[in-house]
This record gives sequence, C-alpha cells and structure tokens, in this order.
Amino acid sequence: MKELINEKGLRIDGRKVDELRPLRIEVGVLKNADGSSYIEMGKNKIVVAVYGPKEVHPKHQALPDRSILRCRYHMAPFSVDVRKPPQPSRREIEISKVIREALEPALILEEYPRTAIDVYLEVLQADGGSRCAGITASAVALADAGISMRDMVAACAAGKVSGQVVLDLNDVEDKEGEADMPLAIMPNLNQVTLLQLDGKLTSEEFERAFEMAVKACRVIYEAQRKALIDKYFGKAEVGEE
Amino acid sequence: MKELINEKGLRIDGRKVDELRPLRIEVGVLKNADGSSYIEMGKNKIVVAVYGPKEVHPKHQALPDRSILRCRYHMAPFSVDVRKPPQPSRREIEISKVIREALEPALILEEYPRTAIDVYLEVLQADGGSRCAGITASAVALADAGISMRDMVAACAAGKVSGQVVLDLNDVEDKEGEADMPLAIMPNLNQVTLLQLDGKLTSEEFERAFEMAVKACRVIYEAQRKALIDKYFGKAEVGEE
Amino acid sequence: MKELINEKGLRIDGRKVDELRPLRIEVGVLKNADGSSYIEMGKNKIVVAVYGPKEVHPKHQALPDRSILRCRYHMAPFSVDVRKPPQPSRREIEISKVIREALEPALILEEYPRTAIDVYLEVLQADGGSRCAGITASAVALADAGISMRDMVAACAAGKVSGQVVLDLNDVEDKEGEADMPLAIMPNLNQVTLLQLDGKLTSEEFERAFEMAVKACRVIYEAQRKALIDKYFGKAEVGEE
Amino acid sequence: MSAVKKSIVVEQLRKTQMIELLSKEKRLDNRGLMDFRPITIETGIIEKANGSARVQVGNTQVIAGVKIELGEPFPDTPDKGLLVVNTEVLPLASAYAEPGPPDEDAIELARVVDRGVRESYMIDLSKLVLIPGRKVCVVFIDVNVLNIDGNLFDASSYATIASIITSKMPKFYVDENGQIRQSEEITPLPINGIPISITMARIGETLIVDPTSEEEAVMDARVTFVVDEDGNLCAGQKGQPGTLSFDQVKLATEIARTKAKEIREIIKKEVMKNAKG
Amino acid sequence: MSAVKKSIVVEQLRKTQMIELLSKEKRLDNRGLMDFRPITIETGIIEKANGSARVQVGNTQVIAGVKIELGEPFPDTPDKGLLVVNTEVLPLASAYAEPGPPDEDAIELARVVDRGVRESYMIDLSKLVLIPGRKVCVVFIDVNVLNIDGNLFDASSYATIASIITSKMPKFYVDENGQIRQSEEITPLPINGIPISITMARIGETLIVDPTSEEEAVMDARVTFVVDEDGNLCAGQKGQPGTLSFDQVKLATEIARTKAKEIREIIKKEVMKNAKG
Amino acid sequence: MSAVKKSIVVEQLRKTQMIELLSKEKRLDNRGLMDFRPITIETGIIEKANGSARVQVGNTQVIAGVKIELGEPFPDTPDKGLLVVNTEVLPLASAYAEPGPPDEDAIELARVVDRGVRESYMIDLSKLVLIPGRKVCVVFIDVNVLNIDGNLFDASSYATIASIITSKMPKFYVDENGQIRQSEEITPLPINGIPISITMARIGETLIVDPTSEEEAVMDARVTFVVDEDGNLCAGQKGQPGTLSFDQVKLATEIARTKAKEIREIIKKEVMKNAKG
Repeated sequence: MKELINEKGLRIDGRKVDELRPLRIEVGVLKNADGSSYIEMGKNKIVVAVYGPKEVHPKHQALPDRSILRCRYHMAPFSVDVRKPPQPSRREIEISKVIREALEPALILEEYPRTAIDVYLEVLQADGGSRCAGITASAVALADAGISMRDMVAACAAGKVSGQVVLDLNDVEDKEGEADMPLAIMPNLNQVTLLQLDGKLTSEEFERAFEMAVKACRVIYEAQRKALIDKYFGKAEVGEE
Repeated sequence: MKELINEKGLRIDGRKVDELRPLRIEVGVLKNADGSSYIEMGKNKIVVAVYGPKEVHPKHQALPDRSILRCRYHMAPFSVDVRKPPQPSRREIEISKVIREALEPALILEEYPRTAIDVYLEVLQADGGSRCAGITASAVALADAGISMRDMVAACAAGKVSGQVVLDLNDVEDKEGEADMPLAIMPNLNQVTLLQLDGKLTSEEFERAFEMAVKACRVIYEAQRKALIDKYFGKAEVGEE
Repeated sequence: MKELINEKGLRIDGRKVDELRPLRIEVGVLKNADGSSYIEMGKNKIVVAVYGPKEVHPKHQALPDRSILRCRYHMAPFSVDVRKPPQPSRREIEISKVIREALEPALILEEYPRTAIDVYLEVLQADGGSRCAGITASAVALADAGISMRDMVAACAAGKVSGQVVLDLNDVEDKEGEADMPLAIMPNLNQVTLLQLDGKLTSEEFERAFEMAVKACRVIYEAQRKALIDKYFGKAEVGEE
Repeated sequence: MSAVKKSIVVEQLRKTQMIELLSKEKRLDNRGLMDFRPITIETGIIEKANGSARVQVGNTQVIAGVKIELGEPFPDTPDKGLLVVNTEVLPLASAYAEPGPPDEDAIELARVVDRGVRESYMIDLSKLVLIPGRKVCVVFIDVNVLNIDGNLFDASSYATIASIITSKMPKFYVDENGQIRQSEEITPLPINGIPISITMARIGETLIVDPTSEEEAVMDARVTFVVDEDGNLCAGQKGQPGTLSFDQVKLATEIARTKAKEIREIIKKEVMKNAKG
Repeated sequence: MSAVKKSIVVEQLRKTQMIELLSKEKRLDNRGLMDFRPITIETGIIEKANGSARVQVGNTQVIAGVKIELGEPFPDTPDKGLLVVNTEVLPLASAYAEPGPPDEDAIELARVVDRGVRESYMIDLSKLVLIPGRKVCVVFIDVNVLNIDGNLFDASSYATIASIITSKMPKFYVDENGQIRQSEEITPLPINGIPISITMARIGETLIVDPTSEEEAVMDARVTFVVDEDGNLCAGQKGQPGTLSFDQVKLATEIARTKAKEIREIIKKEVMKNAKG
Repeated sequence: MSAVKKSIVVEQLRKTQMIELLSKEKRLDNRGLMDFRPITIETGIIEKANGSARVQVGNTQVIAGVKIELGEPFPDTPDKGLLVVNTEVLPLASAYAEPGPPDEDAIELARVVDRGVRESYMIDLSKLVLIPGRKVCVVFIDVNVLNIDGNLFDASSYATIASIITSKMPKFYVDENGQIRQSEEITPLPINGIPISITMARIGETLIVDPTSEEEAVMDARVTFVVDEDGNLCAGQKGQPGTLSFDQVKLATEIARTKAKEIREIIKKEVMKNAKG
C-alpha cells in the first residue's frame, strides 16, 4: 500500500490529519431555480438547484399533511477520471436516497402540504467526499429557496488512512485508505442525519473519527452561514470578510 | 447424439419411459401471500405466491364483469447452470403468457369483478419442465388463496428421447432429446388448457405422448389434492400418509 | 475520394446532376389505416399510415384548441446494409421530429380540437433521402385520411458531390459527397417547412442547391397530385396516364 | 346502461350470431370452415436484404427480411450457425397497435415462428460454420407486420419461409491467414424442407382455419401446428384463455396435416412465380 | 373526516402505543428490546449454485445463491477477483412489492450487504486470480427476498454469508497453452472470517434490534453496523428520514458489537447443523 | 372562461405585443434585432477533463467537458478517430426540465451541435489514429445545460468549441510490442478552424438572433446555420412547426455569415483571456 501520510504527519495534499480542504460556497448561482448554490471542497465542484414547493404530478403521489422531498445526485460524464455514462448508476441512486434522508429532518415539510420540493445536485467534478459536499451545498440552496428549516445540515467525512484517523478524505485517500465515514449533522440540534461507514475501524478509531467529523461539520456550518449572509445582507455590512 | 435410454429401457436418471420424477408439493409456505405453494418435481424447485383478488391500479385497466388474471414466471439468477440476469427474458415473457392462459379457464373470475389476481412464480432451480411444475403449483396456490375454481389444473410434459416416447423430460432430455410437449389439463372437465410442442413427432408418437401426459396429469392432480387436504384437514385425519 | 461524376457529367447511377430518381407513389395501401401511402424514390421504399383524428390517451395531453400531430419515422432492420436493431436510434428520433415540423404547417389542426393525428413511417429500404421521400409520402397519406390541409408538402434534397451541385442524392452520394441539404416546401404557399444542411456549401452553391431542390419539389408535387387523383377519380377519367 | 356494459352485451351477441352461422358451416366472408383466404407472396422486394417476402393472407400483410451476418456461435453449439427471429407488430398495422418494444403477443408470435423454422430443421445450421466455436453465419429474420386482419402466426410464418427459400448470400471462406473472406459466388441458404404453419380457432365447438380479426375477437381458443414435408408435427402452440377437448386436439392435428400439404403447394407456386416474373 | 386524514391519525396512534410499550421495555411480539427473532438457516438447497442458503428471521424469508464464473478483472485491480451482489425484492414478498427493476430501497439493500462482505475482506479476492489483469473468478451473489417481515438488511446479509461459507467450486488452473481448465478437485471459497450485520431501529428514544415490518412502519431511524470477528466495525448505514443523537450512535455501535458475537455463534451452529444433516 | 382558454388568449396577446415591438426593431431586453446578449466563457474549469468550458449567453448557462479515451474505429472509417457529442438538459436548468433520458429536443440539440463540429472538420480525426482499424482516440464531448434562457443551440455549440480548442491530451504512441503507451508530452487536439453557430428566430415576419426563452415561446420558426472560417455554410437546421419564406432562408444565411465573424472574434478573445488569466 502506498504511504499516504509522510514522516511529518502531512497527507499527500499537504494537509494535517484533522485539516479540511479549501472550501468555497456561493449562493444563488442559477437564475431559474428557486434556490441554488455552488460548492468547491477540494476539487469537488458541485452545483445544486432547488425547485419548489411546487405542485405534484401525478397528483396521487402528493401527501395531504406535508411536502414530499425528492433528491437527485448526478455526476457529469466528465466529473471523474474515466468518463461516466450519463444514466444514473446504482451508486448514484443510493447516494440520492441517503442525501434525501440527511436533509429531510431539517425541513419543516408540514408547512407545505400537497407539494413537492426537488433538490438536484450536479457533480461537475468529484474528488472524494462528494456526497458530503453535496449535502452541505443542498442545505444552503434550500435556505436560498426560502424553505422553512429547523436547522442547517452540514456534512463532512472522517476516516482512516495509513493507520491514522483523518478528516475529509480526498479521492486517493478514499480509494486507497482503510476506511471512510461520511457524516451529516444538524449543528444546533446535535443530531446525526447521515452516517455511513466503508472500511474497518476499531471502537476507539470510530469514536475519534466521529468526533473529528462533528467538529468539522461545525466549521462548515459557519461557512454556510457566511455564504447566506453574504448574499442576503452584502459582504461589507456584516463585516465578516 | 448421446444415448439417453439404455439397453434396459431406463433413462439417464434411472426412470422408466412413462415414469414421473419425484414430486413434492407444499401449501402455504409464504406468510404475506393470500395463497402460496412450493413444488419440487425432480430438481425443479418453484415457489408460487398469489395476491388477490385486489384493487387494480391504474383503475381503467379493471374489467366491470370479472377479475383480471396476471402471471409472472421468473427465474432466479442462480436457478440455471449459467447465471441468468434478473431482467425478464423473452422466454420468461412467453411462458408467463401461456401459464396465465393455462390457469384462467379453471378460475371463476366473474365472481370478482373490477379486481386483479396476481400469480407470481419464482423458479429457484430449473430442471426441464419448469413451466408444467409451475402451473401445477400455481393451481394449488390459487386454491390456497380461496379463489373460486371450476377445476384444478395439472400439468406434465411428454416427448421423445432417443427415438422413444417418454414422460416428464428432465433438463438433459429436454435439450438433447427430439421433442418436448408440455401439457396442462383440467382433470375433471377433461379439457386441455396448455399445449405446446417443440420438436418432431409423427402422428402416432403425438397421440402416444398426449395420452401419456394426460395420464400423468391425473396422478399429479392426486398429489395436488393431497397437499391441499393435508394443509386444511391435517395429515392424520384423512389418513393418506 | 471516389469520383462520383464522370467526364460526361453523369452520376454513378447514370443520372444528370439535376435529375430526380424514378418516383412511384401509391395511395391507400393499408386497409386498417385511416390514410396510407407507399413511395419508391430510387431504392427508397417507404410505407406510411395515418391514424386519426382520434382520442388522446392520456387525456391531459390533449389540446383544447387543436389536434396534436405525432410522427414516428422508423427503419426496418433489413432496410440498410448492416442490420439495424429495431429500437429507435437517436437519428430516427431527430428525423421523426423534423418530419413532424415539416408536415404540421400544412395541416389545419384547429379543425380537430382535443384529438391526435398519428403518422407512422416505416422505411422498408433506405437509399439516401429517405426523410424527404417519407415527408412526400406522409403528406399524401394525410390527404388520403381526409385531414384538412392548407397545401401539400413535397420534399427533395440537393447537395454537392465531386465539387458539383446535384439533386436528390442517393446513398453513396450522401455518404461520400461533400454536402446534403434536405428541403421540404409547401408548393403553392412557397414556404419552406424543412431545411437541413450537412456538409460545406459556399454561398453560391447553397443558392444553386436551394433553387434546384425547390424546382424538384414542384415536380414531386405533381406526382403527389396524380397519385391522389388516380385513387379518387380513377386513372382513365382524368386522362393523366 | 353504461357504455362498457353495453359493449359486453354487444360482444356476446356477436359471438352468438357467429356460432349460429358456424353451426351451418358458414363464415362472415362466405368461406368454408377449412378455407384459407387468398394468399399472395412477392419475394425479392428488398434488394439490400439477403432475402425478403411480402405476404398477404386476405387483408393481413407482413414483410419479412433476411440479413446474414458473421458472428460467434453459442458456447454449447460451437458447430452451428445462429438463427434469430424477431417480429415487430408496427403501429401502422392497426388502430390498437402501439409503438414500443414488443409486447407479450409479439414475443409469442416471434417465438412460435422461430420454433417452426428451428424445430423442423428447415435451415441446415451446421453448414453455416466458418471456424467452429469462433465464426459462424447469423441468420437474422425480421418480420414486420404492416396490416392486421387475423392469423398473424401463419402469415408471419409464410413470409419467413418465403424469405428464407429465396435468400442469397456470398460464399464465405477462410483464407490461408485465418481471415474470413467472401467470394464473388452467390449461394442460397442450405434448406432441408418447407415447414407449414396452420392456425385454427375454436369458436363454440367449431374449429376453423385462418381466422380473421373479427373471428379472433370472439374465439375461445387458438391452436397452431407446424407440419414438415413428411407430415410430422414439429411445433405446436395453444393460445388464448380457452380450452380444447382431447378430441379437438386430435382433430386439429389432422386438419393441420391436411391443410399443410395444400398450403405448401400454394407457397411453392407463389415463390416460383416470383422467381420467373 | 377523509380516509387519508383518518389513516394519518391511526398511524400516529399506533406509534404512540408502540412507544408506550417500548418504554416498558416490551414489544408487540413479547421480545426484549435486544432480542432477535428465531433464525433458521438451510444451506445447499440449490444444487446448480456453488453455494446457497435460505434464511428465515421470524417471518422474513430470503434465499441467496452464489454462482462463480470466469471474467475479466477491473483495469485498476488486475490482481483481484470480482464480487457482485444483487438483491431482488420479489413481488412474492409482500402485497406492496412490485415486479420491475430494483427500486432505491432494493439498491440500498444490495449495496449495504455488498459493503459488509467487501469491507470486512470476508472473501480473499486476491486468491481468485487466474491470469492477472486478464482472467479472474467472478463471485455473483444473488439474494431473493421471498417474504418480508422487517429487517431485510440482516436477513439478506446472513443468507449471503451462509451461502459464501458453504460454497464449493472447481479448482481452476492455467494449462501449458495458457488455456483455463478446471480440475476435478472441489474447493471452498477462500474465507477470512464472518462479518455480522446488526440492524437497529430507533422508535421514540428507544433502540431495538431486528425490527419487524410493523415496527419499521413507525420507526424514526434505522441504523446498521457490520462487525468483524475482531470486533471492528467494517460497514455502517443510517437510513430513514429520522436522526440519531450522538449518544444513540455510540450506543448503537456497542449494541452491534455485543449482538454480533451472539448471532455469529447462532449462524455457525446453523450452518454446521446443515453440513452434518 | 376556463383557465386553459384564458392562457391561449394571453399567449396570443403576448405574441401580438412582441410582434408590434419587433416591428419598431425593438426587443423586450432593449437589444437590437441583430444583437447577441453578452457572452462569457471560462475554460479549464474541470481539471479531470481534457478540456472544459462554461459558457453564458445572457442567463443561459452550459458547461461542456471533453474526455479523450482509446477505442475502436468504425469498420467503415478505419483511419479516423471518433467524435461523440452528448447533451443533457439537466433538471437544474428550468422548472420544466425533467430528469430522465434525453427527449427529442435534447437529441436534436446534440445532433446539431455534433453536425457543426463534424461537418466543418474542426477536429482532424485522421490524426487521432494509433493503429488503423484497431485503435483510435475517441473524443467524448458532454454538454450539460445548467440554466435555460433561450438559444441552447448556440450556447452549447460555443461551449463545445471552447472546450475543444483548449483541450490537452497526452501523446499516445505504439511501442515495439504493439502496446499503446502514453508519453509525458502534452499536446492539443488537432484543430482545423472554428465553426460558429448562429441561431435565428422568426417572429411574425421579423428575424432576430439569439432568442431568449421568452422570445422562443412565441417564435414561429427557428433556423440555425453553422459557418466556418472561410464563410462556408457547413450545417443547418430549421426547427419548430413554422415555415420560412424563400427570401427568409436567403436572409438567414446572410445574417449567419455576418454574425459568425463577429462572434468568432468574441470567442477567440474570451478563450485567450482565460489562457492568460
């Protein structure tokens, strides 16, 4: 196995074990969508559009007491090393499902009975951790669309690489490392909305990774807030730049 | 061509030309289904579930004067020598159709207007003659579901192997023999509900095969009755064990 | 590149540059269709059926103020040199669309609100210019179905082969020539209803090809009229044979 | 009375009338119970195909085309060419036909036509092998149904056999470098004999041959037998959710054997006529 | 009150009752919160498969079959055999299951079962290579769900591991001409250990193991952990649009580790019993 | 008056107003009839692609990515690389776009973009051959439409050509053993010139360039011409169920030739700007 952490404790992209990749969030990037956002997290580049609340077709799928949330995580053919055919793969279908289940607890869907809310994620470039970056961006796009929310949702993976617990794995670390654990939380309510694990962790490693990811989610949450404030109140006014 | 009948007149599995394979029928093997059955006929292993009569979706497909019967014959990927992809093949679609047409004459569908009755056959292992075993099991499952019936339906193939007319062809005989003729009858009404022929038979051979298959269907019918009686009245009481 | 025009100015099938291939149109060739036609244009052999105006399913697709026109251009598997699988290709889907848009301007769809008109083209043999021959035949079939029309639609391609502008390209000229430009017009209203261009033409060549194709469409229009008159008034009566 | 209920009554009425007529051995189009409608066959109509035929049985119209290409044999039959029969009931063919992938009726049609050709050993597939286990000829037969007026099974089958009989193909051979080449020489497909499909409908207690759409709408059961040149049955298929008595099955096999001879002559004559024309 | 509104009320009522029951550490079927239903396993039931198992967890019933075939490795793992897990929730399995391609629930099920086997390195895929980069064994595992009464994740996982453990395959080798041959010798799959999937449901603030369909209908969240023989977590999946508190996550990992040992013994005993039987 | 009837009236009203405005040579967004909206182009935005470009034409936004892989040539063009253009109108792009396979509009879009690149011989495909008849480069161009505000044809075409112009690929070569290798050296795609697509809408009797969604909603016909560097027309497509008079066709070709020069300069400048930035 390739050595993914050097003698100085630095990772192949120069990060420390508990360091996030560079993060950039923009709000309102698509004119037609009711809400939208763009995220870069390392080389991940994802654009998200939210449409809704809107009428449901066919009507019998509507619920009398709340809105239905639908998510579509999709990778552009050019987003990965080997061209990916445009049809949704099994992996994309599973990720669409867990993203929906990660966002739904934060939304007050009861406010919009008989409607649907569509969240479309397009991964323009994928670099490990695209589902987490996608959840982070989706929560921002939902807020941009004015959907009532109980809390934000922020997501980040932790895992194990070359025997060490590390934060926010990139593509190479995800593929060649020992474990990857994507996590999403509601940062104020302190609830886990997404948790997956691929690979082996001891009990202690799991706890360490979990704590590291929770802490990172809180940092990401601040970036989400800032992006929304920048859009709605202007950068200068809130003086956060 | 391989010799499929030896000098003693015995077939590759030791049977005589007019001998059925070992037959075993169980009733009520699935909890959720309205009726169900399991059959072993040689190495054929098939489970059948019946759901219905039930509402039809979409509604415009319902018939005002009777129930619609729907059948799905499906082979598990591991049921045959070379793994079969799970999507229905053209062969499975044709067999689903002829099974439906073999069962329908026995059902009093007029008793259940505006409903549907679904018969699902899952072939866990196929060994020649799976459509006949499937029909036999389906008729039992329909009875178990309490659907009104004019008669039972019992099915068995006859055919030609190494120049001789034989009963109930197994996998090898089906593939390497000269002809296979699946037959289903209503044993009390003396009506043919399924008849197919693959391969060459002279006029005399056809008649001989037909008679042999009809006779076998009557034996199978007794096994169907016994399985139902065993379930509904207990084994001891009817003293047929 | 193969020389496609010889020193006498004749093309590989012996035609002059501005000469149409032999054309034959029959009306009413299918009993069940509301209107039908058969065309041979060179080795193109196409049969067209029109069904409608008829009810629309599902109903919500119907328009309150006019009929919807639907077209399906489809090639038989044996219609081309290498067998074509029966599923519609992207090419067939595009051609179906441009054929529909080429026919629609000629139809008085407002006369048939809440209905649909289906035009089915089956290419039995393709030989270059099949979309033009298909449009020509479809217009005749629509007239045969009694659909109200503003004008006929006649179609023919022009293009460039071995440096010269030529009319009505055959298969080889289409594939090995420099440009192909299918054109459809309404001959009395002098309006273009289909125009496509594949390949390079200078400004002058484009005008020359356009004029050549328009002129040919007028000839084809006469053949369309004759075919309809022959059917509805008999050959002898109009004395056009 | 609702429209649907009325149509059920109308249908039953029509069936009663048809049964009465049949009991007098008459049919709506004045045919006898054992009469086919006129059969016309044109062959060689698709120059780009190896073989082709348009068949009309009354108003039922189908076109079959044969394309012969090179391919790999199945692992379990390395010494046999391949036969692939596909049928498309085109949306042109009736107001009820829809575009889309073949439904169960079209799949059954294709498989019964295929069975007739395959089980009668009409084409000698063992002569279509170039390199055993690696390269064989694939005979694609595509049947397009253009107009439906009943008895698609027989019409499709006749179009298929007429297009096979009249197929021509280049002679393929393997050169000294193991490459497949095709010679200038044109050869027919290796044919063993002509299987004839005869389809019968049971309406009430009467069997008739070559049912029209109108007759199929009220039939109780359908049964097809394919008969080879020696009078052997080589394929069979009962269809529709009705039954046949044991005697009716026997009768159907006898009718099939009798009519097959007659139809085989008609088809041979029609194909021959084309060859000359 | 409309039918739909009523059913929402009924559902909430049922949930309230269940939460009350759970608060007394009771369940509808009288199990304790940490009790599994009876698990029965039959192996070797499909003679044509390399391995097979029927597993029942209460009324949930699944069958898994292993087929081992030859294929090409992925370009980026030339020195590893392939593992393909597919699950089909058959229409037999409940009144709500529909025929058709796997929906997102069935796909999630297949991928979580796959992850448990793959990430625990249960099968030593490096021992399934015949010619690196060119020929490897492909282990297909197909899981058919026959009857649904909750906890498909664990039942499917147990059927999968039982069919893997009991699989038998011919020994393949490469002969002097580079051709793949199979010897008479029969060998098991190379196994590293048995990963055990433990699925829990959160209903109200209570975690329970092995939920039934009735419990799943009212659960807030579902969480699955797969534990290997050394007590490592090797796969995990939270499901359903509910949440887990940080403490509940920790608790769930502890429950998983404890129950996994117990279930591993049950499975070993069941598989062994079959081997003797 | 029903909602539907009303909306037809509204639509006609809007069209009447638009025609009146156009008769004064004005447009809703104050552009002249022959003016494009601002065009911005960013290239090199997807590091994992060989080439990429995000193009905005007003509020219409598309991204194109080029991936170059190895593949087999078509049998009838053994000495040419392959070009595959695919467009996806993503559900992000408008409230009316649906997920699913490309519909006829998206297929037409892809085919017209493809035709412009292919028929202008923009990429010299003959230079993408490694082993004639066996191994060639396949140039995949995927166009993702992110936001729709009219004129997808031109926006998609500009994104395609910008991503082609800026593509970089490793140099492939065949080593002494006949294996394909790639050198460290990076090379651009072999480019012959830049074809420019100009799309016009006819509304009433007026032709305009670069229509917005609002203008497309009322247009009678659409026509696109692609013009190469020498002023040749190299692809054309009339769309929509309206017509063009003979004079309008001629006028459209003239407009296309004039505007193509102007747009080509804008695109070159934008691409250059990126190269420096």
